[in-house]
Amino acid sequence: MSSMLSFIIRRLLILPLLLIAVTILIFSMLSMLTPYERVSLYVKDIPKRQGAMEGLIKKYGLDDPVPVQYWRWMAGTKNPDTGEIEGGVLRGNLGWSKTGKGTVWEVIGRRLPATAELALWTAIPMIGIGIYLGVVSAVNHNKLLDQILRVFSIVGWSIPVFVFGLIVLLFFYAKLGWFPPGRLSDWASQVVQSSQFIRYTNMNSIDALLNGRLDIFRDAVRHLVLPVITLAYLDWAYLLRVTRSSMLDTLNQDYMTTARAKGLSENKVIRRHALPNALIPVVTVGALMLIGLLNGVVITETIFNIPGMGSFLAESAISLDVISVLGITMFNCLILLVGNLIVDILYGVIDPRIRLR
Amino acid sequence: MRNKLFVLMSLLVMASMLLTACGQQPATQAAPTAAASTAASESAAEPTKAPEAAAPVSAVEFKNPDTITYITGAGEPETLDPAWTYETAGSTTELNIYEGLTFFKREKTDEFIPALATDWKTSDDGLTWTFNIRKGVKFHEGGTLEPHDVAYTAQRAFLQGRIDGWQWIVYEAFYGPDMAMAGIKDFAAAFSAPAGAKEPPKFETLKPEQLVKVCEDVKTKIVADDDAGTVTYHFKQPVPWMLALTSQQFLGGILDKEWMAENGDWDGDCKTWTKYADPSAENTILFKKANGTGPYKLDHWTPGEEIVLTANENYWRTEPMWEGGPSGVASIKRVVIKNVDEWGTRLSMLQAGDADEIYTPPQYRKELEPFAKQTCGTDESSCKDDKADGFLTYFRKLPMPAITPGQFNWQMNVEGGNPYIGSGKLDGNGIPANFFSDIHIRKAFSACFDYDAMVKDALAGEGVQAQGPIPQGMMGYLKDQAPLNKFDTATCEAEFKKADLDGDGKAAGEDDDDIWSKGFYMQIAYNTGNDTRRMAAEILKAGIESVNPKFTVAVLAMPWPVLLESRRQGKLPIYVGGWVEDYHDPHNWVNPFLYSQGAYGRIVNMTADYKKKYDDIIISGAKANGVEARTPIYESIQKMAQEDAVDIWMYQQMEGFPFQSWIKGFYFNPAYGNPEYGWIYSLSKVAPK
Amino acid sequence: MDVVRRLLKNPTSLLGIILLLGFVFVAIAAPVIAPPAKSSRNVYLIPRDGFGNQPKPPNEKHIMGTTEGQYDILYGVVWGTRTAFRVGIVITLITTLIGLIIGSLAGFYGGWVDEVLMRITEVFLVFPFLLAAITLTSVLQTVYGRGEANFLVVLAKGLALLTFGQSPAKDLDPIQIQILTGMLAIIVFGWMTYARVIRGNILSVKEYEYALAARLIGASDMRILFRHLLPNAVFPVLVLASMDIGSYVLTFAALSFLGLGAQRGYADWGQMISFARSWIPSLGQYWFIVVYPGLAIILFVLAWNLVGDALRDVLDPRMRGRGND
Amino acid sequence: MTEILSVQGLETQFRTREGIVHAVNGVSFNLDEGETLGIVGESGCGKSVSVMSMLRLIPSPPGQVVAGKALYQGKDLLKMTDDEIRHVRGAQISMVFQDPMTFFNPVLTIGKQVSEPLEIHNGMNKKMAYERAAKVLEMVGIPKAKERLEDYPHQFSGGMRQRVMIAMALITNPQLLIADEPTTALDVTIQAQIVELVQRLREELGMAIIWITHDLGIIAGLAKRVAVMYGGCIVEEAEVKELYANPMHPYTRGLLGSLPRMDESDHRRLVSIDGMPPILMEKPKSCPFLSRCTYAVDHCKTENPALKSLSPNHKVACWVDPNTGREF
Amino acid sequence: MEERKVLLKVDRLVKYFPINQGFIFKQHSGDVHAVDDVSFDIYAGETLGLVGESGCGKSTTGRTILQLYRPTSGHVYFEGQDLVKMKGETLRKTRKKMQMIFQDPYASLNPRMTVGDIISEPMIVHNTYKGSAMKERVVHLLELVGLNPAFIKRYPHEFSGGQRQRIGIARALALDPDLIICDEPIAALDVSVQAQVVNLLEDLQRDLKLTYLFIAHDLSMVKHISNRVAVMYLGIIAEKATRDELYSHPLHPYTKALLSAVPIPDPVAEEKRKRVILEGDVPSPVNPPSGCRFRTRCPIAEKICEEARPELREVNPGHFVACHLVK
Repeated sequence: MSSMLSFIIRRLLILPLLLIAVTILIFSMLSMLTPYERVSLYVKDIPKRQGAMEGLIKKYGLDDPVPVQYWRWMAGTKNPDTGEIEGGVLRGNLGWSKTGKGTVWEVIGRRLPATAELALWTAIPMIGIGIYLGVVSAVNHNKLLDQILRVFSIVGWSIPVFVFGLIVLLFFYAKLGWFPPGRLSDWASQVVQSSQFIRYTNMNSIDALLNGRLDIFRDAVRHLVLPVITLAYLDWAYLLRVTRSSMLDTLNQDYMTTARAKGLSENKVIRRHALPNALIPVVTVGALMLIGLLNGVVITETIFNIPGMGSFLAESAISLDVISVLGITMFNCLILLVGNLIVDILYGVIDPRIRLR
Repeated sequence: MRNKLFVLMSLLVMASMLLTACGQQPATQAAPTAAASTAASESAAEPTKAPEAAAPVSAVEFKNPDTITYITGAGEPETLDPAWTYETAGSTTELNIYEGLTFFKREKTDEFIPALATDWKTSDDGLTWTFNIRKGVKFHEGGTLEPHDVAYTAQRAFLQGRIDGWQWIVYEAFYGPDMAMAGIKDFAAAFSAPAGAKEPPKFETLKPEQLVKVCEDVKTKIVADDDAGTVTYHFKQPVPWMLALTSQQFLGGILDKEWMAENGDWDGDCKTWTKYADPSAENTILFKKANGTGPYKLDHWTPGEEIVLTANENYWRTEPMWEGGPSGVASIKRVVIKNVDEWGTRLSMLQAGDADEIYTPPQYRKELEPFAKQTCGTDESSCKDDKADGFLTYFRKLPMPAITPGQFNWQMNVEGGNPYIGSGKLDGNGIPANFFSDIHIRKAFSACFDYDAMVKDALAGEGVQAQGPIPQGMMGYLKDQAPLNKFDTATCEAEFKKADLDGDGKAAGEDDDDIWSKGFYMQIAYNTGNDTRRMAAEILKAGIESVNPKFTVAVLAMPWPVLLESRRQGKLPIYVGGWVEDYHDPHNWVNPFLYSQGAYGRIVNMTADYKKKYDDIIISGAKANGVEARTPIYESIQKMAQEDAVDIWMYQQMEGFPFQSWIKGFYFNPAYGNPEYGWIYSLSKVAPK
Repeated sequence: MDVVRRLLKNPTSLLGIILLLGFVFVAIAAPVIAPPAKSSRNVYLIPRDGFGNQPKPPNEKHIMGTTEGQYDILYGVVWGTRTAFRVGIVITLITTLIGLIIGSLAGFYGGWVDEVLMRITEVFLVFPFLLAAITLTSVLQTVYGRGEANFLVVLAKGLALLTFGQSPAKDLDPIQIQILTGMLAIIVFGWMTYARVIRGNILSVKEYEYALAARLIGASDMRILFRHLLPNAVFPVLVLASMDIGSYVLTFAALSFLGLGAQRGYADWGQMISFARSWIPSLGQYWFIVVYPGLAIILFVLAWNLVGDALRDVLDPRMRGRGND
Repeated sequence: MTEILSVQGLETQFRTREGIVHAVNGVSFNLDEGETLGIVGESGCGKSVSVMSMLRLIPSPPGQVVAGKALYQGKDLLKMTDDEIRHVRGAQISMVFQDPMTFFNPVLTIGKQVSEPLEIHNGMNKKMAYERAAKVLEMVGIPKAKERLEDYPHQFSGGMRQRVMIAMALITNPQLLIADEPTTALDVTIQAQIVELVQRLREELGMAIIWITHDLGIIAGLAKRVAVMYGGCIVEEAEVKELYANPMHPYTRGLLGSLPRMDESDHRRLVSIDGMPPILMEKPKSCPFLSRCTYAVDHCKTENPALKSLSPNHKVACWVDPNTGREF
Repeated sequence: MEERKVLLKVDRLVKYFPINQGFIFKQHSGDVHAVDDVSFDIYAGETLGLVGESGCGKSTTGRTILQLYRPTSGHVYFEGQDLVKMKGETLRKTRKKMQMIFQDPYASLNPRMTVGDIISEPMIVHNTYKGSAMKERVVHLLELVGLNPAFIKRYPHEFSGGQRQRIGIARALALDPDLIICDEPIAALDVSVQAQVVNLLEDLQRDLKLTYLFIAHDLSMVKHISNRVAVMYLGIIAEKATRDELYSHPLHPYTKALLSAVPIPDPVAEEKRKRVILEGDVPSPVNPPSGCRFRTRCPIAEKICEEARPELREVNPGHFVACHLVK
């Protein structure tokens, strides 16, 4: 266990270094832009008077050398009036997001619950269906069912999210009117914002349950159905493949013969001996996919008009909002890295070969 | 059993999703104020009716009787501070929260009714305006309106003067056109410049006493007399559009001085004003807070999601604003303004009854025709019945004072290379830098633009060809005259042949070395996503390429920063850019387009003789007092601008607002910014029978 | 070739191959199926029939109808096939090449070279891919839009040479630049998997005795790397890459959908589908604007996936029937 | 002695991409209670497949038993229902496999894996099964067996793992233990440990053993009877001493001759069998050893010789008497 | 004993493989003591058998001799020159004279090269033969190892294990080496094929005057082929003697146990044998036991075995043993 611990500590120590490298990479990416291009974020329209752009560049220090800007972002700035240091990543302040109209942390606080809720609800069908069908497919290897599922998953994998999302929206909302886009109906968002409703997590469906409001829960879930289907469909296709190949791998292992030679029924052979082994890589992949959902939500959130992290990042990236991109990417990387770490630890926990090395 | 568990869980989720799909939310869900108890929710959540598959269009459900939901698509406010706001999303929202001294009389943009002022008078020279301030008006947060609040508001806005804000309008009014700077720091520097100095000092070098002096001087321009109950403004030049300024945030949007100071904003002290000068949007206390006197209070603004306003239960107005106009507390209690960028989503929400009005760019307006129960003009009196099974009251062809020209760059910048003009020479692979200095080229371009196609296809018929810089209905517009430049390829060809770009005195038609035989190549750029700009460029390209196969125009999508920067550097040969008025006066049209320091005029960069000609006449128009004196000046500007083909005067846009037919009381006033929600006070929501 | 024979025997991969051949045919025969106007300066700009906004259903003049802006859908779908092939194959080639270089250097030399290269790879890897691509695309479009000459232009010219066969002596076509920026962004954030896989493979192949044998007979480092290690390490990566051609086309389409890929009116499927965004509620009426390009992209990606999937199965010894004893 | 197992005419095929491989072609043998039979052959000769076929452990597809009987205590294993044969496997016939690493499930504890047959066949509860497992593990020489029940396979050394495997096979007191190359992956000193262990256990428990190996050395000291397989057939079967003293099949002779012996004092040139074992893509019509045989006559090309008795304890499948060089 | 030419002298060869662990920067936390102070000579024309169980370091010894692994310390003299001190081109040139035959005939041939390429590569690299001469030599080598020269264009996977091993031998012979290190060359082969390869090796030695270091775990085969035999245990040499001496009078308790564990393919002989069964497993080479490496399993270990490491001593002429208790 001590090697595990040292592994974790090593990863934790490396984490800030990686983050700094990541931010430097983004910063150098963005330093390809001239101050005049960068200032366009502050100028939504043609400047009305002469010198406006130059004034703004000076005001936001965009003409400073890039390392100076980077350092300012890292260490913060000194307020000439109060003498206090404001902002600075090193002081835990990710800066002000022009796109999100709040500090980056505020924006994360505001936007993350929607994405997290989406991810949460996506995980259940994605993992459930994906793994189940993957197992079914592998057990029936090369039989008709396997072929059908395989083709189905390849087809699923070949459909662009935005085409799938558009079709789903067309059918279930525009045509049938079952599931609306957005996060909540107006009446429900009024309730949610009222003082009677305690917002524990800001994830509406969960808060609704915690508050005992089934009607709100129902409304929240109604809004989640379509994006969840869109997100999950693409991922279960992938998970199916991973599970299938992992399961096939396991089924080809020698210890399956041992189990059969012991007189175990085929059912038990698969359940007791094959699944625990086959699921180890699947758990990893599944967890990484969950983390990777942040990636997948960009388009889904755009299509379904969900104010989450994904749509926010797309917005700020397109409008070249340096601080927002930096802050959110940094946060994403943090999640990714911590997530990876957790997956690694998880891997160690579920696989005794690693845990007890 | 692990796999079964997964399946069970996922089935459960699926089942719950399907179940919820069938449960329509109750039509009359308790408002938050109605102390919704958890026990009541069970029954409330019962489905009221099963959903109809593919519901007919007429069966749009009536939802939320007290709430009006707007789905905009043009972005959300940058701030809710009236002194900072210089874009329509913010100013329109503020119009419902804050009030000025006057207000537009219903649909009129040049007639005003008293608001926070009871009456006013102006001196004969038009330089001094005095307003009597209404008594007994309470701010949302409880303060009482006094004259010093009005003066404070204007002084604060003046001194806040953020870069690229609207303050140049008041700088010009109080200190003359030369002082119409981009921001307060530039203003202060110019103000403190010793007489005769060529370069103003840097703001950073100004001494504290100089800074105090700026503030004190401003205070002499805007003077409140609490005892007399008046506020007086002293201008440098006549400001015929004064009442338009006091009706909007520019000199309106009255704040409570005491409340502002309590909340940490400027307290009116001339020693500290620089602390509050040129702030970032988020650094003023009014960024996400509001305390006005208007019919609506700001409930909350969650950036990226929604702005919610609630009715001001203590609204001061007891008399109808005009005959049949609204009075008392607002009829609609709650306003939700959401920004949705996707047109498709917006339309879906309208069809589902989740939206009461959606932002509809011109190219999509035809889409809504099948749903129009009534089609109307500028107000309900003009409504005509349309589709019987429709559900919209569809206000269309509303003339916005918004003109979009294709602006030539008469003298292009070629320093450091200019990718837009190819070789930069008259060799068929580019155009020379002074291409558009030749009036025949400008005229040829103006004749090669298919105005009708633009209006018909790009604007879906929602517009008219522009006559010149001054829009329809405005002083200076040449009534009963068709625009001078028409789409006519023959004229276009003839003008091209008349040009003489190599300056050898021979017209291009007879010159082997000139434009007609050499041909040219140029690029017209638009910022990605801007559909009208793109369409205009494409139509121009089609027209020009049709007269001579040697002419090539490439239409390019550019990221906004590139476009902005190229424009600043004066590299773009043609820039398609529209203007929406700040205040309703022809000066606000000729200034930006034609004045050599105007927002667009700077880039048009006319040759010196033209610059002088236009600058002189524009200043004379602004200085003249009275409609009679001014009208002929503007009419001649309008005529000159066409004759000189300064720009391609492309089109004047029209608006279209699809309201659910249960929304009543809408009229069109273009001065509201986004007129569909500029004055929600006048609207009501009436359940369909 | 045994592999080809087995691919042809498998019904799913056969379907994939037939589809691919179909697309190849369409790409080659594009000038015949959808002849461009004589005067058109760039055949990839879809010809349009007016400027109207409303899509028009299929008719005699436009077999697949016209989309928003009256772009001919048939033309776009047909010429879009070329774009898809170009984008997919060029991105795959370059990313694989980068991965190959970095992975083999790291795997072969080990030590600090490996450490440094793999840390760099890790840094790139922690970016969420699509987000990074969006950011870089918007930055690059801005930089290229400036029209200044710098090393990025050289880069783009190289890419243009590969993608469009355009001579580096010519100036960059601004219309192509938008395609190139999207591709560049995908390339910059797309090579890491290959690098890792190659490195892993090299490390394992390095342990094979034939690598030792090669050192023993006195072969130089380069000879060992190129003759013994790479040929054996690269093959699984090529299979991986063949499947990725499809997914790169998808990613590029996603960029186009977000308005960052191909320019409006360019024959690119993703760009064409992005028109559908505005017509969701009336998609029932305007089905053709999403169905044709959508089908094209789905079938294209499907074809690569089917072939790649089958290829993997064929080449994966695990999947072979277990021998006797 | 009563016969507990009688395999008759077993044939097994595998469908592969290259075609059908005839892995086992009519294998017959029998086994008495408590007897140890050695099956010897090179890789690919079908020795493992034969016993796996018998227990129906051949992965199907691609494998398929196409003919033959395998009578275990008079009942045909090949005709039993799935349920019936499950109660034979692990309970009455147990197996020990070659590679003690890969044949253990890496994520289950030893205790669970060893006690599992008891749970299935004897319906024992976990606690009792674990107690018994500890006892058996002790019996096979695992020190501190009780403490190690919660350990995982990878925490054991190779030799220990093989002991555990044997314990797992023996925990149900089977009548027959099939050991499929159980010592091939082990070092000589460990191999000796295991051989000794099995010999001891055989004496204590009295089960019959089929020991499959390619090592003629091991089988010499272990088995009572030896069957030599080649090309999917048994080519010679005899009492162990008889076989080594008087090998009658040219293959057996070659095999014995190719082995250097440590107890030889003089250096001799090893007998080498040229060529390589066949891959049987069709059922052999000639003798499968034909191409490598130095004694071959024309008859060998036309007919695959059947196993025939030369004496009560010696059978051979060959047309030629290698001592005389002539056909029998 | 007659004076013979020492072709290869291995002098106190040590090879540790470091184990790196640590936080950000990996730190050296221990070593695998794969080869720990091994010395022996190989005389020209003889075969030295190096025998031991898996993990005892015999393969590492072979590879370290050839500088495939750089030794931690010690020297390897080939024809009097120290390989350890050589680098780059000189090493490359010298190594030409020493080749290796590998254990796994499937892993030792590059699957993407034809037989002809594989065999000719050494000649290309060292530029010893060119053009048709090279082609002729490839044919000659193929014939020499008993392969049909028609196979020259085929790929390794088209051959059986025995044939592949012959290809490996042909490659090793391509540079006319003096010394061939045979690293378990028959371990992966079937019994009937093993004899083929061993016979071939013997024939080649005779015809080409080769010297072999024959590494194997199969004691019978080592006995068959070697002139002298060294027994390795856990990185050290436990005993070293001529073949007959070692097999008939083993002195080291480990050698005794090892020899007694090898089964003899003769049931009559087997019945009579008395076995020394060793307890337990080979300890980990990361933390080898102090003193005598074998003491943890040694049936006769005493206190001194724990305290001092026994040196390899010559107890009889040419018979070396590393054991305190052997007099």
